[in-house]
Amino acid sequence: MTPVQDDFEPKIVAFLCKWCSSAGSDLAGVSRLQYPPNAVPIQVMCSGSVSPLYIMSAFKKGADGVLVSGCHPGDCHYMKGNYFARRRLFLVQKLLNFVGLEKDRFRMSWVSAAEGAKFAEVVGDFVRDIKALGPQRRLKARR
Amino acid sequence: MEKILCKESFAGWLAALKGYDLYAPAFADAVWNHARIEAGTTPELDHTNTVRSVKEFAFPQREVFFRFEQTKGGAPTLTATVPDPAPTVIFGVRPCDGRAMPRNDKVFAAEFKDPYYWARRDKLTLVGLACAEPHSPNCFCQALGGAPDAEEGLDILMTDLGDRYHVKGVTGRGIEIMVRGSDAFDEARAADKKQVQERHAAARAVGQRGVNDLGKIAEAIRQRFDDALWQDMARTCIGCGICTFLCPTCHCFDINDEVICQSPCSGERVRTWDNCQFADFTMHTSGHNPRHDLGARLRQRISHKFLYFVDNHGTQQCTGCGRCISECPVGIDIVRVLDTVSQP
Amino acid sequence: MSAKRTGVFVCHCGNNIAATVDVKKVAAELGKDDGVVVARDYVYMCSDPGQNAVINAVKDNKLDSVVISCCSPTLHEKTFRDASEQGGLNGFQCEIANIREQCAWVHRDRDQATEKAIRITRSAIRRAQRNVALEPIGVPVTRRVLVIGGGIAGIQAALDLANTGLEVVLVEKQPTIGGHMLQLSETFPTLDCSQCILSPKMVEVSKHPKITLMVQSEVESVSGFVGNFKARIKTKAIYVDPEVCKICDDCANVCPVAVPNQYDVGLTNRRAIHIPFAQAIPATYTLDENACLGLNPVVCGKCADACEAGAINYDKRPTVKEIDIGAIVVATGFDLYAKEKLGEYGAGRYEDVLDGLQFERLCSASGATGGHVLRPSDHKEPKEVVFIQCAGSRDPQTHCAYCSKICCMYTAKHATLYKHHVPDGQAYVFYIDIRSGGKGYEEFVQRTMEDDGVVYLRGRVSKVYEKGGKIRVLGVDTLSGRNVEIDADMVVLAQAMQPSKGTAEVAKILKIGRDKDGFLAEAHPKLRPVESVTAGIFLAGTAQGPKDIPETVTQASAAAGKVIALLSKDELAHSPTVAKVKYSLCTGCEMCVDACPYEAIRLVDGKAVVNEVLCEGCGTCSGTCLRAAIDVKNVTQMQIHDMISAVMGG
Amino acid sequence: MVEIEELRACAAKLLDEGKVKAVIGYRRGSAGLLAEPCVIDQPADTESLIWDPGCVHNLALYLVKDKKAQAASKTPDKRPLAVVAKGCDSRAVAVLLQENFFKREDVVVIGVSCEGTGVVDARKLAAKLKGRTASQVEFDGADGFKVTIGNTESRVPASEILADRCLECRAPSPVLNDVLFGTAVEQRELAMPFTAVKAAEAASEEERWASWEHHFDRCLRCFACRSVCPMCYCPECVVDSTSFVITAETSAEDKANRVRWCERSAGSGESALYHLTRAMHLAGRCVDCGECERVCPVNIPLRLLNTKLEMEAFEMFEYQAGRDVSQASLLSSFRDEDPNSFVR
Repeated sequence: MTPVQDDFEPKIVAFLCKWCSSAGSDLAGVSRLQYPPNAVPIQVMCSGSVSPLYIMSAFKKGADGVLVSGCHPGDCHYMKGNYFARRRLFLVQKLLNFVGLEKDRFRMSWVSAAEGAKFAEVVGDFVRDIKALGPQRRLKARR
Repeated sequence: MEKILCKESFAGWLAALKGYDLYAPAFADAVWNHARIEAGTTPELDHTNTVRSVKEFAFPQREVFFRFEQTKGGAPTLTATVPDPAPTVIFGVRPCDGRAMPRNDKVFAAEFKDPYYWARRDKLTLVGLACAEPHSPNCFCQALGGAPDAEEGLDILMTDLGDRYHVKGVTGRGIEIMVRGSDAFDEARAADKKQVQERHAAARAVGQRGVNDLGKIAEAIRQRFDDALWQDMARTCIGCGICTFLCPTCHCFDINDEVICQSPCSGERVRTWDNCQFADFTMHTSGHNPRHDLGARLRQRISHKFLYFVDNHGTQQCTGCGRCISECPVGIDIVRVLDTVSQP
Repeated sequence: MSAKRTGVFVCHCGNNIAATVDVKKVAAELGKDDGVVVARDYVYMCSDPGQNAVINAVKDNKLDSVVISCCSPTLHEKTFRDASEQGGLNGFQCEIANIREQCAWVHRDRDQATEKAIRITRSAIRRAQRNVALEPIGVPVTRRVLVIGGGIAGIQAALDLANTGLEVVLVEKQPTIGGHMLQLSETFPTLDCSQCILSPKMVEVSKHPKITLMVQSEVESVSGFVGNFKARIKTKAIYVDPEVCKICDDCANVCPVAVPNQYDVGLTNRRAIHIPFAQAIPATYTLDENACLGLNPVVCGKCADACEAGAINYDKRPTVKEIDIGAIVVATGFDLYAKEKLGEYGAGRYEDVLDGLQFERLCSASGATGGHVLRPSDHKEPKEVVFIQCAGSRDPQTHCAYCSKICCMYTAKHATLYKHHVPDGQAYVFYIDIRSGGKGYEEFVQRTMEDDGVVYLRGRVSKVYEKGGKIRVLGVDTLSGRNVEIDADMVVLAQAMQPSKGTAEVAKILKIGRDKDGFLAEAHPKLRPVESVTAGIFLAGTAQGPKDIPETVTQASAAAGKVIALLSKDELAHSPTVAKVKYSLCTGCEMCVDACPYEAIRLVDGKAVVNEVLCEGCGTCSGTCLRAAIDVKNVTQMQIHDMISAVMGG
Repeated sequence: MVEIEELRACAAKLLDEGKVKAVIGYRRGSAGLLAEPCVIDQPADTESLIWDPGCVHNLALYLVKDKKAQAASKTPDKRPLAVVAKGCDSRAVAVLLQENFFKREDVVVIGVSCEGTGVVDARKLAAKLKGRTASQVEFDGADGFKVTIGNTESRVPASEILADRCLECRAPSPVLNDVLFGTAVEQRELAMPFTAVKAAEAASEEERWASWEHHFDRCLRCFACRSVCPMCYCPECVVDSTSFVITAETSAEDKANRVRWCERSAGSGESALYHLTRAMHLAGRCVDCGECERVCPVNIPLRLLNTKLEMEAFEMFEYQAGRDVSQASLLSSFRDEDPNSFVR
C-alpha cells in the first residue's frame, strides 16, 4: 500500500453529461457544497458520447484519475445513451485493470440534476481514493 | 590480434570493461534479443539470432533531434539533443548483422554525416560470434558474399571452440577492449587457429539457401519494373512492418513533431523508424499514393536492396540473415522473390 | 502557432467568483495562451457594459472565437452568443467556461480554485478555437396537430388549437369523447352538472370544421420529428355508421347479450350494441365486437334486422390511416388506482365498498339508479356512509407515495352530494390532512363539515369487514385519540389517481419519458411544465400528474398555446450541432444506426447518413463508432482531445 | 477427417463453373513449417491446396483485402470469392457479414473442421524440438500430430504443441459454411475456455502491470497484429498516423482535424494506448483466431487482451462474436440488466 502523500494533488478529468451530471454539479455549486478542486470537468452532451479513447488519452497525458458521470439508467436525456456508455465503459474499466492500472483510477457515476450532494460526494471519494494511490505513472507517456 | 578466451574467463574480461554498457543475447518471452548484462556475468552465447537486429544501437526506433519551445510572440527556441551514450559493447553479434552495419554506415554518411547516428555508432563495439551452423533454415548469408565467419563490420570475431573461444581483434576498437581485458586471454596457438579454420570451413560447408544469378538481379528488377509478378508475389502480403523493422539494413525513417504542450507550445522533433510497406510511406497530402498497392511496395523493398543500393553503394543492402522470411506472417520469401524475378 | 483570434472574458460575478478565484490572474494567464488576443476581466459580464465589452472586442479585434468564463452555460450561454452575434461573430463560436457553480462556489482554497478556473477556461478556449460557424437548420412544418386522448384535456386543447385555424386530429380510444369527466355527476366546488358543462364542448368538437375526430382509435406508431411527425392511427371496425344511426335504441332492444357497463363502472349492464351515454359524441350506437355473438347474420344478426335505417354493417374491418402532423398533445388521462389492490378496505370483496367513480354514477341522473343513492347489494338507501381518503395515495410502503391532489375535494363533494340525496343519512370522512388549495375550495370543505354535518375523522382506517349486513369500519380518530367503530351501509374509497393504462404504451411509441410513478415527464418541472423532453410533443391533463378539472383545462390551453407558438412560423429552427459523417472513414457497419436514440442515421449506399433534423446531437454515435467516422459538430473528438490536453496542462 | 482431395475437387469445381473468381486457401510454403496463404484462380492449381496443422492463418483477411481492392479499383471484379475457413475463420466471416462489410453472396465458405485438434503453435514446437527444425506437421488421429524432422517422423500429442487459441476453442467447426469438410464438432473436451486469461487475472495488480509494461515497452509498432486481423479493416486506424487515408471525399477540414491520440514513437505509454484501444475496438468482434499473437515478432501475448473482453462479453452480456450474423453488435446494443454495480 502506497502511503498517502500529503502534498500530492491528483489531476482528475471528469467527463460530465450536460443534462444530469453537469447540472448536478451546478446544483452542488448553487448549494455551496464544498469538495476538492482536483477534478476538472469536461462537459459532453451525453455519457454515451464518451469514447474509450478519451479515457485512455487522459491517462496517457498523465491523468491520475478519470471520472465519467451521466444520468441514472432510465433518466437519460437522450433516452438510452447512458446504457451504451455503461456497457462500453464497463469493458474499459475491466480492460484497464486487467493490464494492471489501479482499479480506483477510473470511475463511473450516475448523478442526476437533483443530486448536487451526490456529485460532491462522488468527487470527494474519488480524490480521497486517488490520493491513497499516489500519482498515476503506469499509462502515462514517458519522455 | 588473435587470443583464446576460456569460457570461465569470460566474466573476467567483462569485469575489465568498466565504463562500457554491455549487451548480450538473452532468451525472454520465447525470443532472443539483446539485453543489458552486468560486468561479472558470463554470457552463454548459445543463441540463434536475435529477433531485433543490431542496427537499433546506432539507429534507435525513436531518436529525439531537438526540443522546441515557443512562448507567445517570441521566437522559437530549439535545444539540440545529440545523444552521448556510454561506450557500448555488444556480444554475440552474428556475422550477418555485422555485415549490415557498414551498409548502414554508408547511408548515414553518404551525403550527410548524420550526427545522431554517428554519436551512437562511434561508441559501438560489435563482438561477433561465428555461426557453427545456420541457425535458421532461412539463412542465406553465403549467397550474398557473407559467411558464417565473416568479419566485415565486426570489431571482434569470436569462434566457439567448445570450452573456450577464439577471439580475433578485427578493428582497433575491438583490439582496444581486448587489451583492456588482456589478463583474461591466453595467446592463440597454431593448433587453436587450425581448429578455428576447421570450424569455419565446416560451417561454410553446411548447405544454405542460395540465390540464383545474384549478379543479374539488379538488371532483372530494372527490366521487370512493370511486370505483373510483383502483384502476384504480394498477393498475400498483409502490409505490416515486420520485414523492414527486423531487417538489419532497413533504415528508413519518419520525422515528426511531438507536441508535449500546446500552449505555450513545446515538444520534441523525433525520428522514428518508418517502413516502405506501410500505406502512408509514400502518401502525398493530395491523397495520391505512387505506391498504392502492396505489389509496388514489395517491389520497392526488393529494388532498394538489390538495385538502387547496388547503384548507389556498389553492394546489396541485404546480408542474408533470413529474418524477413522466418518472421513474415504469411511466408513471403525474399529468396523465392529474387529467384522469380531473375527467371527469364 | 495558432492563427486564431480568441477573446477571453473572465467575470467576477460581483464577488461570487472573485471572492474565491483570482480572476485577474485567470485573465492574465490565459492572455499568454496561443491565439488569445484579448483577455479581460470584468465585474459583471452579463450586465450591459459587460456585453458591450464582448460586442466591441469582437468588432475591434476581429475575434473568431470568444470564451466567457462565468456562471453555468444554462444561465447565460444565450446572452453571450447573442452578444457575439451582435459583434458580428457566429454565436456558435462563443463558448462558456463555468467557473462559478463548478469552481468558485465549491472550493475555498484561492490558489487551487484559481488553478482550476484556468484549466476550465483553457479547455473552453481550445474548444472554441475549433468551433465552426453554424446556422440553425430550418425545418418546414406541417400545420396539423395530433391530440391523443379525448377527455376534457384533449377536448380543450383541440378546441383552442382549432380555433386558431390549425387542423387538429383528435384520437380517442373509446367510442365517445368526454373521458372521465363525462362520468361525473357534479363538479366541485360549484356543484354544477359535469355533463352540462362538458357536452357543449363535445358538440363543438364534433361540429368544428378544423377537427377530425377519430374514436375507437389508437396511435400505432409515430416517426419523424418536431414539425414533421408521421403518425399511424389504427381505428377499430366501426359497425354502426354514425351518419346513418338515428339513436332510436331499436338495436339494443333486440340484442340478446348483456355485459357489465363500463361507463357505469360495472354498476349496470349494457347490451353488446349500445350507446355509452346519451350525450355521446359521435352520437351513435356502438357495437362491442368482443361481446357480440359473432358479427355473423347466421349466428344472430338481430340488430341489423331491427335497424330500419340500415346503419349496421358486420363486414367493416379495422383501418389504419397515416397522417402528417407538426406537433402532438398527449392527454391520455388517468385511471383510478385498482380497487383490487386495496383489499384492506374490503374493496373488491364487498359489493357496497365503492370507488369514487361508482359513487359519481350513483349520484348522476344518467347513472345506474337514475340519480338515487342506493346500495348496489340490496338497492336500499344507505344511512351511514364512510368515505376513506388517501386510498392508495401517500402510502409509499404499499401503494403510491404521491398525493393525488383531488381526493380531498371530491370526497367533500361526495359527502355533500350524499347529504343532498339522503338528508337523514350520516357521512363520515377518514382523512390524513385536508388539502383544499384552490379558489373556493376551502370554503366548500367548511360547508361540507358545518352545513352538511359530515363528520371528519382524522386518522387511518385499520380494518373493514362485513358484519350483519353492514360493513364495519374500524379506525382511529387521532384528534380525540379514540377508537372509532362504524357500522356502515356503504364505504366509498377516494382512490389514488394513476396514469391511464395506455399511457405507458403511448410514451413508448412517442419516445417520451415517464417519471417514477409512471406519469409523463415534463421537460422541466418549473420552467417547461407542459413540454415533454422530445421537441414538438406536449403534455396536458392527468397523464402528466394528478390534477382537477380547472387545472387540466389550464394545462391543455397552455399546451395548445405552446403548439400555436411552435407552428406559427413556416420553418422551425433546429440546433445545428448535429452529427456529421466523414464518409471516407465510414464502412457502413451500422453500429451508429443501432445506437442512435432518434433513428436519425441510416445507410445510403453503404455509408451512414445523418438526418440532421432528427439528430439531437447526443454523440452516442460518435462514442460508438470504431473508426471515428462520425462526430458532432462543435463537440468533435478533436475538440475533446484538445480539452483533455488543456485540462492536463498541455 | 478432412479429405484434402475432396476439398481440392470442390475448389476446382467452383472455379471451373465460374462460381467464384478465386479460391483462397493454404499451400505449402518455402519459409518453413507453416503453410502459406494462396489465392488460386486456375482449377488446375487447386492441386497445391493443403490442409494440415500448419494452416494457421485466418484467411477471412483476404476477403477484406479483396473487398478493399475492388472498392479502389476502376474496373472492379465483383464476382464472389471462395475461402477455406476453420471454425474461428468462419466466425470472422460472420462478423464481417454482421457489419455489412460484404454480402453473403459475395463469399463461398469452404469450411474445414478442426475436429479434435487445431493448428500448431510454432514457438511451442520449436521449444519442444530444442533447436532442431521440423519440416512438416500433419494430423495424426483425433488428438495427435505427426512431426517430421529430417527423415524421422514422430507422434506428438496435440495438446503439447497446439496453439492456445485451439486449446481454448469452443467451436472448432465452421458454423457458417457453404460446404463442410471433416466432421462437425459441436463441443469438445480440451482445456476450459479462457484458461490463459484467467491465469493472467490471478496475478496481482502490480504483477499484471509489471508484465504488461514489459510487453508494451517491447512493442515494435510493426502493426502486424493489426495488419493480420480481419476485423481491423478500418480505412484508417484511429490511433496512429501510419494509416491516414485521403480520398477524393476527404475534405481539407477532415485532413486538418485528425486527432493524434497516439504518437508514432514506440514506447510504453503510446503502445499501451494503441493496444488497449485496439482491444476495445475488437470487443464483441474478436473471434479468437489468435493471429495477432502468432504474428507478433516479439511475442507479446496480445490474445489475452482480446480474450479478456470476450470473456466479459460472454459472462456479463451473453455475447459471442460471430455466433449470429443478425445480432446487434456488442457495443451498439445493451440490456437493462447490464452490470450497474460498478457505477457509483
